[in-house]
Amino acid sequence: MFLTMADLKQIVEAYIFAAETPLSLDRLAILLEKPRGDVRVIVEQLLQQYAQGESGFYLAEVAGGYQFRTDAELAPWLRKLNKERPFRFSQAALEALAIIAYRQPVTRAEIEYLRGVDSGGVIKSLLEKNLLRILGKKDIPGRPLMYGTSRQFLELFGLKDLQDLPTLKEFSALDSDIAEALPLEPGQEGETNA
Amino acid sequence: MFLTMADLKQIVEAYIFAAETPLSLDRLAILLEKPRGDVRVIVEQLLQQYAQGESGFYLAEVAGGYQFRTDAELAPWLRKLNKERPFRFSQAALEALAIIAYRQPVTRAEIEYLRGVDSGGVIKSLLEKNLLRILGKKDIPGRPLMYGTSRQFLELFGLKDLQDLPTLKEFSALDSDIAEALPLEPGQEGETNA
Amino acid sequence: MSLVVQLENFAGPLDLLLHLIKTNEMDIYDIQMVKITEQYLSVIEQMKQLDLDVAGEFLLMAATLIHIKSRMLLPVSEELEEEEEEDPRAELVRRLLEYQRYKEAAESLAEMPLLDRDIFSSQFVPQEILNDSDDEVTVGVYQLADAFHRLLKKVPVEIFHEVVREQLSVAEHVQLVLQRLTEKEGRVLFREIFSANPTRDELIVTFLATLELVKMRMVKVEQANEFGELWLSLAVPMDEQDTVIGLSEDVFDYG
Repeated sequence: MFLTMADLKQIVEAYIFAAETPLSLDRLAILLEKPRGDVRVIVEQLLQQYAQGESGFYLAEVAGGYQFRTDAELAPWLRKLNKERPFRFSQAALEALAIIAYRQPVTRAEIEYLRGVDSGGVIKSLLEKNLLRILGKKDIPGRPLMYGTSRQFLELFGLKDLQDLPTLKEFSALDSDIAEALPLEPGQEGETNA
Repeated sequence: MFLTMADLKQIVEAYIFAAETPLSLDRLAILLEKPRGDVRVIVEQLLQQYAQGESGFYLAEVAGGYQFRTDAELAPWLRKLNKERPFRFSQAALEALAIIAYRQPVTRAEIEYLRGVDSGGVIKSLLEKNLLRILGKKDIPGRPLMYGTSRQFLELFGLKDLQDLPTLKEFSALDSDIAEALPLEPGQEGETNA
Repeated sequence: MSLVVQLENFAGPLDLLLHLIKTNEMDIYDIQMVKITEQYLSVIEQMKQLDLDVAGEFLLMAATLIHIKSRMLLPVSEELEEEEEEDPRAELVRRLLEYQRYKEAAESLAEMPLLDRDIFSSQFVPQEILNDSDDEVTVGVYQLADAFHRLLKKVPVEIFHEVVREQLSVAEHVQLVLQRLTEKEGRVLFREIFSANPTRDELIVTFLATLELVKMRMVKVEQANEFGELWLSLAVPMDEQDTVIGLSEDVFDYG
């Protein structure tokens, strides 16, 4: 069967529309049995087309793929649809998530050192929500588990990739002598009597 | 807030797109807080717009409401979306895989003892997905096959080796309610440093 | 300044400390330890019923603050000998700054539009891809471990590991603190009641034990002047201590 560009575009659009999760170029190339470069051209066209549109949704680049999503500014209206209970995050969960997102791979001890509180429960609930991934074990005594964020985390927050995270504020005002005096040593909280 | 027709059209489009089920004119009128007649005009416009489009999906009138759907003729393509979703397992497959990963080498009878149900089918499908390896035959009457996990299993889960699997100790440390320790050791027995 | 602060409004001791520093309009690089420690202690004192799980970290921080405060009160000359000793507050400052950074990052995460709350993807699932995939779940290492864990809980397991949990008891530490006081003839510096290299749990439990003793009026806390060291002294004659020695754990509310 010979497929015109118009046909291909239509199929790509349908795939992206029907897929449950964002589709990557690689995945689209496999589905279409076409070179990745051809697929990229089509996707670029679609991106442009929806960027200028007055449509209620647009083609978003998320989690390394593409997905149609509603515009953020329509949120006040769409909330009225009262969909399945959305994620609700406690401050504790958001803090742990932020630390993991920015410092991955990171161990539980490191998270707890930074937060100053036990974080096992929070990590567990983030794992259960599929927002974290276990990235293996750290090569230090005790071989603790290392955590990172998952693809679902990117999807949930609408991020293209981890570079897409808002830039973390630097505390550049830090006195250089204090900064030097303070190597960050996670996991050694009992040091206060040193 | 004053809404232009373009605004309203955008909101209607987003509502129909985001709703789980087809939206009726009545429902849309309530959501928009506009007379049903006004909503009808907007929906008519959208119907026309998508009817002439070359898009991969269209606005369908179904079950007394409206819903965006993919074109029926694209069905053969869309079916391919089902295949190759590597990270998705049925509960049964997940259980069997978990037992094999943690208890290898393990026989079918042992898997079935832990699961309490026949597991021949699941084991077969895991073998077909190349996630398992046959590790030989157990030296007991009947000489049953012993299963373990494969290279692909490690790749799929992003593990360096089996030691990277969390032990039960680490696992339940996340949740102090289940502090009682059960042996959960990948590979060799008796390795938990309790 | 009177503080009406609820511990549960804070994600942890660092959060509470940041709050106190902000309300006092203090420079984070120049924390006034005496004032902050006093306010911090008065906040945790307001918590009549300390849930040990929640409060453990808050108490640990209290002990840390007191420790830093006392280190700052030591005569400077003594310190200078071992080359330029760093500011005792340095580690705390560093931790506060790091924590503040992630607290802000958490706040900006909270403001981002969320899928299925503010933003939606298409909910239409074509017939073609519905079929048998309904009961499938997305799986990672965690789900794998979780599945095995659940199975083990259902099935009678032959081997149980014996669990030796190191339980630090407050009652035991009450006695240890008393013992230390007795050894030192009834009077000891607050920072000396801790063992040489205390673990985090030890620090908390020792601190709790001291609070208990103060509450039971067994021990007095004294400070010669505003900038002086904290001293603990026995408030009862040594031969009356027996009444405490026999106390069992459940006398204390820490479960």
